[in-house]
Amino acid sequence: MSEPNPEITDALVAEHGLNAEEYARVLEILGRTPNLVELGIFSVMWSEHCSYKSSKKWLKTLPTDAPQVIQGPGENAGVIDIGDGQAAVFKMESHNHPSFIEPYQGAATGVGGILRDVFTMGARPVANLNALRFGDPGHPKTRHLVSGVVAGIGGYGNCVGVPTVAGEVNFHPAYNGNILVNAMTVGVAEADRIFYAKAHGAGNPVVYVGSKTGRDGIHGATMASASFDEDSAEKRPTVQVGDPFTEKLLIEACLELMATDAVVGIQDMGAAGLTSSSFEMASKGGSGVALNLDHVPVREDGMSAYEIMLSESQERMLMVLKPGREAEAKAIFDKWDLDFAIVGELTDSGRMVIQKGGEQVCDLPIDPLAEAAPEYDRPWESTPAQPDLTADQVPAHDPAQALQTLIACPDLCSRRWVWEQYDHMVGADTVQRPGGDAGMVRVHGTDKALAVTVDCTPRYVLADPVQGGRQAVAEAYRNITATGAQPLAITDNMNFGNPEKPRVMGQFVGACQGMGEACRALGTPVVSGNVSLYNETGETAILPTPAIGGVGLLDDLSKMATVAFKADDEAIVLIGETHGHLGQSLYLRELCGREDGPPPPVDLEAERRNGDFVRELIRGGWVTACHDLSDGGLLVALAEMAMAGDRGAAIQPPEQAAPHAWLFGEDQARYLVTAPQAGDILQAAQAAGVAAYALGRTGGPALKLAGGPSISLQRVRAAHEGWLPSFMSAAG
Amino acid sequence: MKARVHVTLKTGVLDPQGKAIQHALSQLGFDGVEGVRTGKVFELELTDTDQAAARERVQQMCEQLLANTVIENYDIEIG
Amino acid sequence: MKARVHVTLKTGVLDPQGKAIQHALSQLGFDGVEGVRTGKVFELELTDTDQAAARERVQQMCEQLLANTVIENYDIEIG
Amino acid sequence: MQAAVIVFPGSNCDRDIAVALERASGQRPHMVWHKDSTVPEVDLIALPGGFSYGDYLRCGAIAAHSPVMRDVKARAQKGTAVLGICNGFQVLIESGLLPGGLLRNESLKYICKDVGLEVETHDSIFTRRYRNGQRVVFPIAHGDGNYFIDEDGRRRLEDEERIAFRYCDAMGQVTPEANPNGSVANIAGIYNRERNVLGMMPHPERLADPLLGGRDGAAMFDGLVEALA
Ligand SMILES: Nc1ncnc2c1ncn2[C@@H]1O[C@H](COP(=O)(O)OP(=O)(O)O)[C@@H](O)[C@H]1O
Ligand SMILES: [Mg+2]
Repeated sequence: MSEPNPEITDALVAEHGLNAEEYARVLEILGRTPNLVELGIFSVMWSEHCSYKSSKKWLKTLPTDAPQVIQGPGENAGVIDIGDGQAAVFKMESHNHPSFIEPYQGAATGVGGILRDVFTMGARPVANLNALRFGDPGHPKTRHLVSGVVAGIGGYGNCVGVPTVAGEVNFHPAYNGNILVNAMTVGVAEADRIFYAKAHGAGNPVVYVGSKTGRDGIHGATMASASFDEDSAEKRPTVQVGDPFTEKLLIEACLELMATDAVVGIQDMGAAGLTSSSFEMASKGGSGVALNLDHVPVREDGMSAYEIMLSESQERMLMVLKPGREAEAKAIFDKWDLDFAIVGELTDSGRMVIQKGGEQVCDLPIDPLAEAAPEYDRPWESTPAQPDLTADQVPAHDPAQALQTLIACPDLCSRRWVWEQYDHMVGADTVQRPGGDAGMVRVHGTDKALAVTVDCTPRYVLADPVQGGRQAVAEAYRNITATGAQPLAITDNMNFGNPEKPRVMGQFVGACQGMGEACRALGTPVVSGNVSLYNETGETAILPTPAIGGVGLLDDLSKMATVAFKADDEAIVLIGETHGHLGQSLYLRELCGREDGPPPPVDLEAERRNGDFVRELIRGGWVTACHDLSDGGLLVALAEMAMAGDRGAAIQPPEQAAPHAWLFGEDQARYLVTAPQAGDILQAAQAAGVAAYALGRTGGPALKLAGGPSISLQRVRAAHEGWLPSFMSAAG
Repeated sequence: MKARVHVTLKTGVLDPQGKAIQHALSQLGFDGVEGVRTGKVFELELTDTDQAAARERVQQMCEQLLANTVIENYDIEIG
Repeated sequence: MKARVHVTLKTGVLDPQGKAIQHALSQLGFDGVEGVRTGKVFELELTDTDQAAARERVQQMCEQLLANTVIENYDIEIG
Repeated sequence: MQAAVIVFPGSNCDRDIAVALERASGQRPHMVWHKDSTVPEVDLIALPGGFSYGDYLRCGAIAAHSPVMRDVKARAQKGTAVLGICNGFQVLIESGLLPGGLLRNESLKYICKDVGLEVETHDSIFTRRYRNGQRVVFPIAHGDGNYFIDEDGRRRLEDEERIAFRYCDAMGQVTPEANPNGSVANIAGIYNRERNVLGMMPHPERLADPLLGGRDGAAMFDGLVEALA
């Protein structure tokens, strides 16, 4: 069958997402008109997704270096040193649009993709996380989306046997037409056995392993592919279906092969499949590549070169082997019943040359294509500052009533309904399950553990992108710190609207600035990340959502802290300064129906100082429980500790403070800790220049406010645990 | 009245379950099984008395609940 | 040759999925659905040329793998 | 005690059970590949949790036909101790070593959480370290753990004292509310007639280490070591 060869019209070029200027550059590089296969390759290589053309300029400003960094951005995942010759490998990635179209499969394949990014580097995945944003709970599609996304994440992660130990879930009408599904994987590898997506050595075989290639996910070019099968009445679904069983086999087979020294380079086939994997490997290694598509295992008859190169079928990997090692490698993949095919070899031509059916269907220069990838400095405008909001401008509600409302609101209620659908214990190393500050997995066979978290407060970012960017990093830092672990590095997932709008671009620029400042101040460089733009429907953009995935190390598991109150009659100490900042708080939104004011400012020096102090307390064995303060403020954090420990507390707010602001303000850089006595902690705090306040004592069946109401823990728990299950079981 | 609904994956959509079953059959020594596609069947017991109306209703059930029309086709038999 | 196999739960075996679907349908406002039973369907592509032999073979596949005859019934259509 | 852990494609608790067995016995179990035709001479054969063959078709159905299962069945019939946890239980059911069936959870959702179990029959090599009526906590993690057996079958299990565990509440009461998946009579684990084969949905190997939140599971492995040493 010969390759379809339509005329390359302006319409076809536009349909491939290339603008006139970009197409002119294509013509210049080639010195001729591309054929359809080549056009398809340019289209995906220069897509926003693969080229980061709108974001690159700003991503470059993020700090990526520190002594613990082994590999920063630019590879499949970031790598950091965790001591004893071991490394943690991690990254986060979005699958937003596919999850909106088909929530189960979209979310499932998102998990599959990020897992491959991590085990591609030679790491065994040890933890999954997920950051989810849905629309208004009252929106008719929300329930269906939540149900499908959660089932899909579980369906995939549970089957491959990687525990899902942490995440976040938010609801906001701005996500009605564009939900966010961000998945993160953390793996562990030997620090001197990391594999890179770099292919060199002319003559080395290029090998395809995993599932067969089908026509999944060939988008961007609907018209072009429709013309290939005029007899098909059915519109081809572009949805990719995941096969976690095959992924599990692929993990085991790849790790088994990587334990030998047969592999030169390896790369998963993610977005843009065979095209980007072969291109990236060759380009990073300064090689050329010759592929023969007749050897690619296919699932369907009559697939064209265009389809094979652009297919996004899941659970596939491309690797370059040392010459003569093919048989050894094949035996491993045979053992695991996976397809294994030699599909080409490296060359020294610097070109990508593709054959199919005896014809040459593509001949592209690799470096010019990679180097000439567009990079834009898009116009941007900064977000105007919100007018100040003081406590006396915000109505004071009864604290008991306010707590009851907040603890059951969609953004603060228990996520048990979500994480009980995830196997969060497989591997038998989960030392902190979901529901605390960070998930924690023991590094297998050792006494140390990784603390992992994902955080972002999009409403803060909308109100002030710089402060919001700082806050996301700071909250991840606090969640890790609260377990006793040392935060080491972050990954990010930048979810924004249309970057061609200066207002949206300004949010991106501001968030990068804030994140960069926080990463520098807190010593947590960015080692990997992902950008998802154009999350916009009609005129509605999502809230700017730079989700931060943080990883920290606890080097001695006997020094771990958890949020639960441990005993009655212990002192509760509040670390950090409380000003009662109500702007952009959940109190303001849930009780007053307002989303205004500036977000709480983030004092990065205080974050660092207080974080270091809290970690020292934990390491010194001074505290019995620890929890950071975030959404909902002090009383919410206190209630969470009380529920986890199944005992109440009696507290005494300072007399001069306005109770609603003091109890529900969202000031940053704060923690609650418990200890048999407050005295030593207060003294140590004073010595360290850290604000500390003896808040009260644990015990009893209720939360008692001095001179105020007593709030039954049982009622708080019922409200907290009740909202999500009852929302999900309601009709419609 | 009874209705029977078949829900099958659209052509081209990966059917990992079918793939696994095909493999297992060949391991059990059943040769010549060239493909396996899996699907679901729902048998509904309806109080309807009118065939055409019942079909109409079942079609709505398929669209709204029984099938995921993004990746699945359905087929209705009445009676 | 094609074979189609239906596998359904035996009467008396609880069908949690059928029950859930029935409930969901009534929540969606579809009245008069008195029962829902769910099952699986397998479409096999066979190289066989003889109908009777194919049926015989498919029956063995059902007994050995496709159905769990402790809790499920099966039914074979050839052609 | 020398143990063997069978590894099916898609098993994912194989390492977890091996760790728990080694901790109890001091001996590293043999990891036996499903394509092998024989299991080495051992005191205990463990079938681990996970998603053998992706849980496609029916959980455990394809794995039950693995080459190695012929030998596992023969050994079980000769009296070797066989423990199937979660997916391992599903494989034992599908291979006919234990009666009944495991259906989708009543909620149709996968569930991962700690549950209470009442030890109903402690007269076995697996449960000798527990007391009858004792309440223990193990995690469950499954989508298809809804145990089904007909009335006659259930009566037979009860008469022959073959019910190892039932789901119970915090007070140790076997109630419908304590049933996480819809299992007939809250059944969580059963023996064969000779009680050398135990299949159970909950995971004792996940709570055999205090750092993971409890040690109730360790008594099962310690008891096995004592009985099979
Ligand atoms: N989608 C999810 N998957 C797994 N765990 C989740 C998910 N969403 C929330 N959690 C867990 O629930 C707990 C509360 O989440 P959150 O309120 O976001 O915590 P924090 O305010 O400390 O960041 C955390 O332990 C978190 O890991
Ligand atoms: Mg926290």
